[in-house]
Amino acid sequence: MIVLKFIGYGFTAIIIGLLFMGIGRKYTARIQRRYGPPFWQAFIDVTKLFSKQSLSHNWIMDFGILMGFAGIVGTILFMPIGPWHFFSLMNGNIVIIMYFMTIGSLGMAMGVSASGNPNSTIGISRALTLMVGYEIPFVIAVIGLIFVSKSSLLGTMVSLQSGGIMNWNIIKYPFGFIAVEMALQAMLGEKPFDVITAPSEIASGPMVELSGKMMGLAFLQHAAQIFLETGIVVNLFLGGANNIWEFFLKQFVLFILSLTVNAISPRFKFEDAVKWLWTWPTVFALIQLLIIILT
Amino acid sequence: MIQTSTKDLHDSGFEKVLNFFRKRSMWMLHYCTGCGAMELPPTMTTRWDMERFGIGPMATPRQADLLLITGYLSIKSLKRVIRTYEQMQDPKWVIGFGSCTINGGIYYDSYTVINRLSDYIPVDLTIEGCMPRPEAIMTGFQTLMDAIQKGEAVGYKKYKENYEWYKKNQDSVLGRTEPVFTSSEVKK
Amino acid sequence: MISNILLYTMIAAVISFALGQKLKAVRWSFSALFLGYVGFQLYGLYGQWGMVETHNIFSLGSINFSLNFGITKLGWFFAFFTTIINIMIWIFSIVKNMNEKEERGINFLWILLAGSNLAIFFSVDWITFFIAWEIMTWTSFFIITPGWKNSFKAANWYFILSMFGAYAMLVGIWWLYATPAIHTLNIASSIALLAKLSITAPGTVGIIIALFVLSFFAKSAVFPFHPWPAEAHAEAPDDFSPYLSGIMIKYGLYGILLFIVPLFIQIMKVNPNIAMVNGIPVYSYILAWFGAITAVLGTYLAIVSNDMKKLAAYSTVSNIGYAVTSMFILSSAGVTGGLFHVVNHAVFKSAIFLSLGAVKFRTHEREMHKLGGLATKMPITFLTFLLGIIAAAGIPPLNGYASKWIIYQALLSGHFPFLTTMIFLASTGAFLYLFRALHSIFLGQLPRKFNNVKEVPFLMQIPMILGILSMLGIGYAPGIVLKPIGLAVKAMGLTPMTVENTLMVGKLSSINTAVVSSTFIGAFFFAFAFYLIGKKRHHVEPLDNYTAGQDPEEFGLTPELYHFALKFYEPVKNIFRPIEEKLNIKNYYRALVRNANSFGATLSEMFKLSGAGSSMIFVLGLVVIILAGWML
Amino acid sequence: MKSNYAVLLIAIPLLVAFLQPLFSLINKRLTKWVTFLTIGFNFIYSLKLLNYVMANGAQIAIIGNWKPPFGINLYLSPFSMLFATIIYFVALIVLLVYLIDKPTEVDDRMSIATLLMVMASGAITLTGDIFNMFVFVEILSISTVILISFNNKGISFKGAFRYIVLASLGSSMLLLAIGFIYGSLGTLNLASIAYRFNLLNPVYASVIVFLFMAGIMVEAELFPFNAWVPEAYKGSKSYLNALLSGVVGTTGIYVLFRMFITIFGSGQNHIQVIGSVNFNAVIIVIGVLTTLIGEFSALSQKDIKKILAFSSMAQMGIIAVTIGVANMNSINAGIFHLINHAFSKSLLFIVAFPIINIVGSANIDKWEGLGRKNIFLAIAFAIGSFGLIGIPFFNGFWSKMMIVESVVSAGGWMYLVIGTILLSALVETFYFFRIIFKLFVDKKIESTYSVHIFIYLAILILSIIVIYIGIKPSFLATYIHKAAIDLVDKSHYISTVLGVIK
Repeated sequence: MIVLKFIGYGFTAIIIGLLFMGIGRKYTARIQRRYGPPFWQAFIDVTKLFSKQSLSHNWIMDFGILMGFAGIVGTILFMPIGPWHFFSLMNGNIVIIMYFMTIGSLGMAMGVSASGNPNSTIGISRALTLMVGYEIPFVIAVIGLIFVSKSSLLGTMVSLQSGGIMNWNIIKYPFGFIAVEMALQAMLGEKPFDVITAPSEIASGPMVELSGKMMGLAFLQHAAQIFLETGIVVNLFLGGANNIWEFFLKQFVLFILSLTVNAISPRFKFEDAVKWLWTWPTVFALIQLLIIILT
Repeated sequence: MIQTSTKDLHDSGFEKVLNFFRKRSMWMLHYCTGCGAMELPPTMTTRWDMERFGIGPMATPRQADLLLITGYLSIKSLKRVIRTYEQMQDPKWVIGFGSCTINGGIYYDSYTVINRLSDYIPVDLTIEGCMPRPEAIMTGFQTLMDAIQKGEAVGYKKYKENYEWYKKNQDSVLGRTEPVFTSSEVKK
Repeated sequence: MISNILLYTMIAAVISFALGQKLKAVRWSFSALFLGYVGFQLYGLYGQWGMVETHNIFSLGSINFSLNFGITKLGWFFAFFTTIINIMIWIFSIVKNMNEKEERGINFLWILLAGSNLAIFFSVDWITFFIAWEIMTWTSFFIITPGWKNSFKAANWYFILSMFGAYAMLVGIWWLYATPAIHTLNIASSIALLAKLSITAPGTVGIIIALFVLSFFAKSAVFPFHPWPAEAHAEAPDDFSPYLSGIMIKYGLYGILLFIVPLFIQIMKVNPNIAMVNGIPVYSYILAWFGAITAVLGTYLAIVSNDMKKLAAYSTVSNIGYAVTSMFILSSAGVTGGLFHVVNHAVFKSAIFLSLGAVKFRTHEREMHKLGGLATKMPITFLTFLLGIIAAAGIPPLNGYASKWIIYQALLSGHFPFLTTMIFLASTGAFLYLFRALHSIFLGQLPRKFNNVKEVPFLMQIPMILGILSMLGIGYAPGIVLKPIGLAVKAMGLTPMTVENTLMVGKLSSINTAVVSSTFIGAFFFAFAFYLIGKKRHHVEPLDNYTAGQDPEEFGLTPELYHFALKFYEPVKNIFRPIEEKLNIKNYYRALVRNANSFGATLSEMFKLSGAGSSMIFVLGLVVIILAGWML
Repeated sequence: MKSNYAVLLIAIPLLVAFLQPLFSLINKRLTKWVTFLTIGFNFIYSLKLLNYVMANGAQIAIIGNWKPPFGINLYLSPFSMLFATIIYFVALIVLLVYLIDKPTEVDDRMSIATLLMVMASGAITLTGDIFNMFVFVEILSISTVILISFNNKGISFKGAFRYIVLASLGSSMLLLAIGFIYGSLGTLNLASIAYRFNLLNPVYASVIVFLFMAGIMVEAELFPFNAWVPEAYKGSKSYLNALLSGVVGTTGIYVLFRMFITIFGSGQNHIQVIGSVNFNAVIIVIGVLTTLIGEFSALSQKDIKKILAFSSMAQMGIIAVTIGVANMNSINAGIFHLINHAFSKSLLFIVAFPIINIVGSANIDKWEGLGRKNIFLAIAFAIGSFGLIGIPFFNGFWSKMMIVESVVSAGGWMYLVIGTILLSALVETFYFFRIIFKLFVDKKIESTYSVHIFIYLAILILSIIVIYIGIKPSFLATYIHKAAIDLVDKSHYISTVLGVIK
């Protein structure tokens, strides 16, 4: 039974993630006054990738890519998706989520750097430094919320925000939301912060050596990551949801918000990206924290 | 529009089903040589928008399915093209832009340029024109997509079948270019 | 019982020294077996709490000097887990010393060190504690520099700092003894009396605490003393670095847990008018901040270092920072988290250092950019290192996560927002340099000169495999280690955390580590299912890589050139460069040393002065003395 | 056992010293053996006297049965006999090495000088008469000058010259002080001086004490008067330095102990402020300055003899501080540290002698790799320096613990004092560990010099003593305890010497 539930969670994450990517590409195309690909384009890309021949340099590359994908899918179990929650005891423990997500990035990093291509390793070193960049504002905002809700479980946070829009955290703690929103932009690797897979500078960064099946897995991992990160922010600030579709809708709104920024903004120089992340969002998060401590 | 893939090696059965997905999401690696590269941005942007068919630019040969040779190829750059082509993963296709890839175009008599691209790597589709306009490129893509759907665009299989013939042609030309470092210097 | 264990250690040290140069393997296996016997004896001692043995040496004037050993819960816990790890390391050094030129003195001194290690944990009064502390300092000095010139500079930095700390502690001990209100050498009673004294004379109590904290921080490389481990661990012999950073650096933390933390707890109970912040005394909050600064500084210095052992040493410094911060929160979760992190750190750090030792054993190379691609050549070492860094980064399935989780529980439930941010910054930063080490040593391109590198002999792999198993085991069921810790915490007067074998219940949330590990394994199979779709992937040579169409051989591209590892985190260095110029602790220490030498030189010049000069000094001396007579 | 025979301790060495030229006519080496034997006799006899005195308390030895305070008497008490025995023992060990040193033509003069020096320092510890002490101080300084200029190189003359200047300055001040005492109190006997000292008017008394201190500080190598130490030690042979620091330094400190606590002091525990000058503070400041200067200048030295010279100067400074603190524990600590220093410092000097010959130079940079050549000397040097630094289970450790305890318990600005002392102890630990490290460096040294068995014997004896005191100091503790009580008990001193309290 658990296995079925597990597979159900995994597939919802992937499908919704791919759906968001497809619609997102359509949405960006429409911003650029182009017709844009059909919204199920992402599914086609994934099947095409899985049908292609693939290569790998050594067993660590395969193990790494698998670990990456497994890490992200594993984290989704810890996050409450609307009314569903996989574990009753550890329902959305924010500390576990944050550390389990690092398995994903560690796995991807290890697999990709096993390929021995300098472009991919530069990409990974940028990815990790950026991770430190966006973790600070995110953590400060989350700490504020933990103090307020007296527990580090997302489940309890969601239950505290139930009942009408007025007591959503986005209303009660607007600065925290702004900080997390900026951090989300970097988490998803969207345009101002897509220094990691910068196609023009380091030839699509980590994904240089990934082909066919490997690229497919990386694609699915990215989709699941979108689902996860938007899901976390929804639980934190938009008060979760009492039915699934409302949860997906809120996730989609957040994703579209970050896509709009992505479509219109150029790319940061790498040091400036980290410096920017440590100034603006961190300032907002600190203001929020001070407000919480003082009141 | 000259299609050169042979009929007998064409795909069959399950491959055909997969071809629908391969057709609908072709990732393109354009080897921007000569003057063809200029035609590609218009086909990508608002007016012709190749992304409608799922075709988009990719940075590395590992991820690409489609190799666009957009102009004349000197011998030295042919060496790079061959290596990139071999680094791409099956199923892969090659589109040659303009007359330079068909018969050397206006540089047919120059000592550095190769005349027929298809002698060295299997070209699935060549779009003639001294630099084909975006409309021609779009129709080219359409034809390639139909060929893939029908399972006839199998240049990569042809390359594997008669690999020695291709290698002989390539060595005959590449023999004239000395490598930048002799192998002895590198090994020490 | 304890004193004859220590006696046997002395005898074992002499026997092992007597074994000839050729019998190297016998020597090291004898010492490993002997320590196994000691470990067994220690296991037998579990439960006999409070048993004290005294041997008085002599009495003169109003002091009588006596050595007394006793078993406390905290002491037994530290002694037991350090002995286990020491056995693991010695199995590793059996093979290492067989194939390399061995310094006979190291084994002798190391057994003495192991003996003094036990004596520290079992000492009940301050004199025995100080004697064991000094023996440990000078023996470890000579192990770090067994006659190698370049390791002298590294080791004497460590030595001066620890001796400086030891003398500070000496003054502290005798100050305790000299103040009439306390006048005792027994550690436990000195805590109680000192707490009572803090009501009447907070100033003296503050200074005494400062002296002891100075010595413990100097030994555990906390903030102002953090640069020494990098040199000392890097230059030490390869099999001694795991001991150095796994066990030796924990003595300061043991001291804190033995004396400072229970003292603060007593003061909180006894003394109403102590200045409190956030529910804990101000002193302890400041010291927690020292721990946090160490964590962040250690992480930054590890990120920018290019020598693999230096990197691991800085990571030890930053992990010590976590433990110190969580201990000084003085909540039961804090102390348990700190203590648990000390054990976890000892386990995964010795695993990491063992694998680094194995890499150095095979490649004799310490600079990370000269290594690379060893994973396929040395699979077991790679696996140990991989699991080691996963544990060090605190990633769930392994033991590092369990203690980090408790530390976060303590910090968050205790309402320390900025401390939590610092610790979180440090632990995410930890992920940076840990991955960098994994990439530069094991992944990426394999240099040609290491083409025929083989895996280390089997005997060396045993401790590594043991390390992996213990990391996984503690990660899966942290309860095993948390139960004895619970006893030690209760002894300090705090209510221990409720813990079953795999379930840990904290204030803010609880976590079942077994479920977390099985989720990861389940997710791995889910991903593996996706991996099976599609054609089988084919193998490709490492150099057959995307090089923008350029053939590597023609281009003159060697694997060494193609391995990106030299300036891995240059952007991070650029961001912090302006701050680093202004505030650099190392320059401060170098300036101190220069001044001391020049001061000495001028003084010794004074003795060479000719008639006029020396008579002027003579008169000046007389004047100073006569003035002293009148004024003081 | 008549205690009057104690005067033999002084008479026999004097007699033998004057007969030396005769022995040198018979056979050059005989003079060395004769010196060795006389000092041997002195050692055994003083040991018997020590045990006798320990058993039944302090004795007096009257010379030419003139009753004190008119005649000269020797005061045999646990404190004085303990130090006499230690001086003779250290001299014996050094002479063991002197026996087998290669013969030179000045051997007979050297034997006379060593005999006189050892006799004089032994006599200073025993004498009960202040003028008698002055005479022996004179003999001591003359024989030290001869010893320093032993291997007549340029540097030893320079050292000897500086020593003569300071010694003559010191002894003239000493004579002046004795003159004032005799002028004001009319007596030369130490006991009666002690008895009448507080009758003097304070300013006058403080001048006397200052002058007296100036005289003694030359031998005790304390700050303003120790300008001669580096050159003197560098000039003379390293095992003879053991005599300089072990014997002369110990005697100097002994006199400070005796005079400040029993004679001038108030006896029981504190020297009261004599006149408006607080002599406790004076001695402590001298001690601290000497330690600071000694340790830091040793830090920058490269020559082993200079390093050991500065280190012995610094140790004397530490002991001076314990005199200044003057509570019961600090006196015990001071005596214990003086004994430890005598043993470990002479061990270091004696070990340095063969090492210099093997390596060829006294510069410690050249000592690298000696441990690989001769492991026994390296370990002996390590034992000596551990003893001096105070590593646990070596002799210096216990005395250093007691020093820290006593100084800390004195409270007030003593924390500053103990801070400087421990800082300089840290510096000392550093430069000794630097030398020990250099000994064990992995380098080859070739040398033809073979170390004589007697040197090994001497080193073995001293190392065993250093370790034995470290592990079981209880036997020495009884002696020290009795000596401290005797030192502090002023009225007992007066009553034993003068028969009855007048």
